[in-house]
Amino acid sequence: MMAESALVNPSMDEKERKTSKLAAISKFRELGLLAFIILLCIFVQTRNSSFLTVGNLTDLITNTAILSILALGMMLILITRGIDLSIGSTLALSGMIVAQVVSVNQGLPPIVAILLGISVGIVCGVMIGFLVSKLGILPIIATLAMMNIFRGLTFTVSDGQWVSSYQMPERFVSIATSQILGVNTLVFVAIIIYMVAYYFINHTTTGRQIYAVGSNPASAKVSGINETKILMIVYMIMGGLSGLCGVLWVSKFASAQGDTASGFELTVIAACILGGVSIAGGSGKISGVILGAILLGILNNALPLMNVSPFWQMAIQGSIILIAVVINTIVKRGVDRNNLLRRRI
Amino acid sequence: MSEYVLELRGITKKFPGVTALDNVHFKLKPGEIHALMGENGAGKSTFIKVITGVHAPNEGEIYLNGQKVEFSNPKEAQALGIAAIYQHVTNYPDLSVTENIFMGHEKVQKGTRRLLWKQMHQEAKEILRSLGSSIDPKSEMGALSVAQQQIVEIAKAISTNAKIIIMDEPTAALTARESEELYKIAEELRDQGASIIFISHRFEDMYRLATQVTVLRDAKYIGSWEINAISNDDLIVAMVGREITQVYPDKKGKIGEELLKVNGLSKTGYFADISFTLHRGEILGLTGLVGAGRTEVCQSLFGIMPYDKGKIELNGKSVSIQSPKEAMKLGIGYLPEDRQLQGLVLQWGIGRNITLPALSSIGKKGWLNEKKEASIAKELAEKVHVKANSIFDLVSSLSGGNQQKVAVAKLLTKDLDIIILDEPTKGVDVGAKSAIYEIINELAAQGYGIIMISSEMPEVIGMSDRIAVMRAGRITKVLDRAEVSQEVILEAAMTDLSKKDAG
Amino acid sequence: GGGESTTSEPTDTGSDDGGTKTYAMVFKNTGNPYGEKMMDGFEEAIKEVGGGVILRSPDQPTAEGQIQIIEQLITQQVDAIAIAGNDFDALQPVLTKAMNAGIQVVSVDSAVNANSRHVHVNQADPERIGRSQIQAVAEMIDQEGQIAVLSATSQAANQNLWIEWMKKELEEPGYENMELVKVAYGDDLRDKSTSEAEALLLSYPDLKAIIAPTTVGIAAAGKVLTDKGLQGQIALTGLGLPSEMASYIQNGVSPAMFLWNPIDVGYGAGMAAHALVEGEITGEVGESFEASRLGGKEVVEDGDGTQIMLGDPYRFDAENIDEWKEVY
Amino acid sequence: MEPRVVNQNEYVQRTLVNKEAFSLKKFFFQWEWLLILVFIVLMVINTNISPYFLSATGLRDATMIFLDKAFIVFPMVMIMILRDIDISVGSTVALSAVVMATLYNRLGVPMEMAIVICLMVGALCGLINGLLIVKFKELSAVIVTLGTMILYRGIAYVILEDQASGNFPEWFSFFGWGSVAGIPFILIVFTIFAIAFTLLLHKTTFGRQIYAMGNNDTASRFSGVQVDKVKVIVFVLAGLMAAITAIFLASRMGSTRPNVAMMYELDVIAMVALGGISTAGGKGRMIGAIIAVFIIGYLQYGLGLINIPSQTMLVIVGILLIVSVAIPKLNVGTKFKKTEKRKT
Ligand SMILES: Nc1ncnc2c1ncn2[C@@H]1O[C@H](COP(=O)(O)OP(=O)(O)OP(=O)(O)O)[C@@H](O)[C@H]1O
Ligand SMILES: Nc1ncnc2c1ncn2[C@@H]1O[C@H](COP(=O)(O)OP(=O)(O)OP(=O)(O)O)[C@@H](O)[C@H]1O
Ligand SMILES: [Mg+2]
Ligand SMILES: [Mg+2]
Repeated sequence: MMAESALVNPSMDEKERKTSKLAAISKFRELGLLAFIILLCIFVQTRNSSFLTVGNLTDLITNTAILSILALGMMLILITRGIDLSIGSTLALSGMIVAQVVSVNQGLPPIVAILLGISVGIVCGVMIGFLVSKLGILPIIATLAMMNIFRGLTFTVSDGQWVSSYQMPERFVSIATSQILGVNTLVFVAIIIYMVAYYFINHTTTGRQIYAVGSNPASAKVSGINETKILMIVYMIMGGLSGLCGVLWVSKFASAQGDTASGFELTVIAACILGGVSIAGGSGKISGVILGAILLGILNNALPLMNVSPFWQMAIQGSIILIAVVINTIVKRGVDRNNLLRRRI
Repeated sequence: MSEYVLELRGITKKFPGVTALDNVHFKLKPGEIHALMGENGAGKSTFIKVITGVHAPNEGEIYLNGQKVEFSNPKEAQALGIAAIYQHVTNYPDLSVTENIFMGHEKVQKGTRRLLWKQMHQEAKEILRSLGSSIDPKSEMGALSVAQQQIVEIAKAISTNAKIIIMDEPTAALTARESEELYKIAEELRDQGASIIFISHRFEDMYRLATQVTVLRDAKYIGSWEINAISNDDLIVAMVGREITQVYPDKKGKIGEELLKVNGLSKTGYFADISFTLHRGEILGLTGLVGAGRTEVCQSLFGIMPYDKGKIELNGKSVSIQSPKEAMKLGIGYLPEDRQLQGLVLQWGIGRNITLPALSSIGKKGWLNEKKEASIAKELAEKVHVKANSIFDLVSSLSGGNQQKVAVAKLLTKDLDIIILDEPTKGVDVGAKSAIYEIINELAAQGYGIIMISSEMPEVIGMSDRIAVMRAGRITKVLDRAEVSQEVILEAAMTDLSKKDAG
Repeated sequence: GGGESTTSEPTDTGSDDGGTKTYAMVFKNTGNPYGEKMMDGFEEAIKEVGGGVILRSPDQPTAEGQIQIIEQLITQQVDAIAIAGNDFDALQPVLTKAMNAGIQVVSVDSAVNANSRHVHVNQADPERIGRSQIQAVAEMIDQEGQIAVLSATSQAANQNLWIEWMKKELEEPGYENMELVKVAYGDDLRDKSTSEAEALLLSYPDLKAIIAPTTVGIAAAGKVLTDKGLQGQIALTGLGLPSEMASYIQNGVSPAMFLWNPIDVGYGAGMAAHALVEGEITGEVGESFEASRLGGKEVVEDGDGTQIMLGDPYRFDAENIDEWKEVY
Repeated sequence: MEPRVVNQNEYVQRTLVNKEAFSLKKFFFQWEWLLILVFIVLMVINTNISPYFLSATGLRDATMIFLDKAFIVFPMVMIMILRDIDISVGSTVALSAVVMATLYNRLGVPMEMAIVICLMVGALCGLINGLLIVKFKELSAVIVTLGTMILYRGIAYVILEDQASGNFPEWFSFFGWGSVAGIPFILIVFTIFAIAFTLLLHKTTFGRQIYAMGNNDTASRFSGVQVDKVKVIVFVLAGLMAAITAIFLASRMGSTRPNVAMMYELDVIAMVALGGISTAGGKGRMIGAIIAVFIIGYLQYGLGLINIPSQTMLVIVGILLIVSVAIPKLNVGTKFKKTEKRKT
């Protein structure tokens, strides 16, 4: 019927099935990224054979856990066409507050500390959510301002002091070093969050509405989606995750400082971008974000291992980010071109 | 029980600075297809949005089956069985077809609120099949053609099991044949007991489908008639508030020497082997089904979408066109299909829009000459009869037809030989339509060569000197005015010329 | 105490006429406990001698930020500025301007070049700092095995200088079986220092000791060694804050480490600034002044310029860490 | 020649007004007036809280300090009107400064030549950004400049490792410290650029095309605007102005390192946003950003004079930014919002 019936020819069914397989592969947009990661791993391994050892991979994954958790929250925000530059500061603020609380309340159960951190983060997130969704301030401006404010508050709260490991109870520090079911707690937390997020994003109405709002805000409105609520939710989630990561960070390094994670937001955004999340909103997948975070994790882990001059590390990192996104685009274009070639004219 | 499924009384809707609806009445019977007509900006779409709960009216009451209702958001209207296909495509390009169909009324498991993907995909497939379409429900919406997206919109309305279905200009993007399919679907829905409100600027749609027509003009309710109880002329008077004597003006100009010769133009995946000629003073109609590639051919000529193969000769000289700027230098102008996205800077005034293509020729050495600019803009805006007070009026405040006139005026700033018009009357009301036809004829008489893309058969036949028909990326036939009829064109649009192994 | 607030009301104008003098201290960046302690010491000294105190630091450890602050201090016509420089050379123009405006300039902790200051207050002799760390590490690993350095960045030239002296010490007899295999840079960032420390362990499986002459680096390395359960196998020493290192000294990861007392450093800088303002010294070699509780101090040569040496680095170990961890 | 659209007698030939009516209301309800008001209030408060604020040299010297990054504000205004963003400018400053210093100190290139090359490096950085952005449209400017931000600074580290490089000739310090007839040289240069960029944005075809693209990129392309060319030029300008910042910064510090100008991009973006240029594109004027430069500059200077801790300063600047962008969104500011729309 209609336009397509004119385009359909009898043998289409069979052809369609063949092309749909190809299409399914090309739909896995992170393919280029995955290939890139594998090649990179092989290369690093030839330079330092201790790279692919259990011990190092454990370190790698543990060190990437926080980045990957934050990247997940950032993905949701990018999907709604927003951006959050304040997460480094939120993380520092929540980490500092929690560290101070546990240092005077040595008996505080770790889970309470974690909940406290998450609450601090959520409060920060709600403030940003309010500015963005209710006042309609552009996310980049609102979060730029809040980045300054939260950072300033962190310094004020800490009064210039650090909270050191001896002030933290063993139970608190061991949040990051203990294991659950044989996996490091950080990694475990990341896995749980990813599982919950996967369910949330793919199997709940709210999750899909996040995509809808980003994909086409105007039609989201006529579909009866409450955009304000959705924006509030994503910034709250981001805040909560940042708060959680603040606790994990402080526990992992057993020290809380005012300048914790300053500039980390850019690394997180880079992970999302590498993972194929579109800044223009509407698209982004969990699998991509994981790969993006892992690629950055590998770089952080491998560059010191390869005995690369410290002065070259940054340039290499920048080049790899650029090359990876450019290759990803070229691969996507190739797929599109292929599709065009297959069209009947 | 009331005799009407839906009744609206004294609806008034005000936007800052505009009264979009002023005391409007409307009554819809069960199982009725009711046409809603009116000029651009009459308030039709706003009226629909009031019914569907997108806008809350400032005054007035809505009765559903005799029961008074108030919607605070679209979801509530949806829950009561009202579904709409909106005028401007309102889909989610990044999401799957299934999600587009079920957005806002997803199927969820009781208790856990988990989305039931399997059921939704299955049901989406069934609805699409019932519409005679084989679109894969898992494919991405943005990858579909406009016509396919329209089908999904209809599927969406059906999926809600709505008792009242509203279609706001669903045929604007469809060809005659596709429209016919849509009519059948509408009738089927009606036979199943749904009531349909149908908005269109095409009289053929109304006569084919509707039994009742309500007319709005300038935000006001003009009247409601049985379709057989009102003559065409009276209907036009009701809509426009004046009489339109002749829709297609007589040709005044003479056809002159050959201007453009296109030979074997091809672009992988879009079109192949396009050849035709265009003469001074000639109007060449380019028609075919949506997706035939007419837009792409013309955009190639205009340098937007560079071609792979082929030759373009202008005034006997072979040229290569790589960018719109080059095309304009060579004397080719293009009126884009989507005036809001491609044609105009909506946030700007009329004047600035008109002079944008010609800035360099207005100023000196890159400096703007705002005085000269304003006078040129005024002259051209008057030439195409834009209805406004000043050239500083924002384009976004104009009605669709007037916006289109501004877009046409942009073409007149340059010394052009060839003007390509892509669907120049799409979504434009009768009054503005004949004004645009008049302008086109005027231009041809002045010696421009004109290529006019159109999906409306009567328009192509009424306006063109020759008609090229495209089908799936190729020109199947070039017809002279004398030999033209709807049937001949349709036949050409359906012939399959492509090689079996193409691709 | 509120790190950066003005504690005494800034004096009225023109303090040249014998009224209360105003002394300013500019640290590298805000939110650094080491700096806060130093400023506490500075304030203590000025309170003792009488005068107004202004304590400032930029929010980022950059020379740009310090320049801005110094400009503001010049406008306020303070009498002396003590600065821990973020850059050896970059502050020269603005500090010269300050000195031309009659302000006494003391650099402290992290020096600025000789043209930008009247005198430098050196917490400890770089040679002593470098050598004692090698001596300590040699003792911990019985003069045998591979060692690595985990540094910050080398902008504040002191890090590099210490590492130079470490290398010189290693050339002395007795260290034939010790080998410095790598100098890694953790940029004074927690996460980066951690990755670098992990990479050291992985790349040099036979590594016996890590020297981290930077507070962030040594704490990060202490945490990595603790988490990997390597106490007793790989020794850690360097320069660290007792509060940050207390856990790792107590658990044996770091048998000992060094630092000077930042309170004393700030105090000394305050006293030196006062001596300059009062004209007791002018920053020439051979001059001396009474630094109150630190005793008599002498101005000695330091390359092109002059400095006041405060003493040897202090050694922290399991014996004494408990009394210091609360202090700074 | 009268078109016969309808019954002749029904048709009214309209004449359009082509002179913009002067509206007192519109004139006064402009964002820039609000900024000027803020500026005046700020100056009054500053004068009252610090006896030094209006001192002979204070205001002048403060200008010298905060104006360096302000050079980047000009092209950033254009970039943000284009609905793009450039977060690599701080790194471009570092790279061009480092190249200049290295050429002079290590390779013996004359300083004049090194300055010229510094400008070329800056422009080249901008060119690379611009080309990547227009060639890979899918990527968007945020992504491209995020990558080059890391890359450019990385290259600066490769060149100079962790060293500082200084020892510039005596005359070079004039850029950062010199004055002509009591007016700081940097202020003179800033004023010249301010005028040049204001004219470029508001009085030329090029500027008009920038606004067109910011409002509707596609329609601009269909209107024959060479969108790619315009965009590349704007990014090259950003690189060039970053290099100029590099020269002034290196001159004021007498040396340079790979980590100078950290986070400048954020300061610059904050100034542009305060100036009323929306990152949503198409709106705002150069003058607003210029006033915003002075507001933020003197605010920080005034707070510094009363020795406000820098963490409090962060909070105050953050709140100022939020309040200023929130005002037009609130009801009290609807008038501002409306007139703002029409302005180009
Ligand atoms: N959200 C809005 N804000 C302000 N004005 C609006 C809004 N929506 C519609 N209008 C105005 O209300 C009037 C009626 O618009 P509407 O879209 O209902 O017309 P229409 O009859 O559907 O026209 P068309 O045939 O061109 O689709 C127009 O003047 C329009 O500019
Ligand atoms: N053979 C084909 N297979 C799949 N998609 C096609 C094919 N030919 C064209 N398309 C796509 O279909 C869409 C519709 O094309 P488009 O509407 O531009 O055609 P058109 O002939 O110009 O129609 P209109 O006159 O309505 O503009 C385009 O996105 C085009 O790329
Ligand atoms: Mg409408
Ligand atoms: Mg088309």
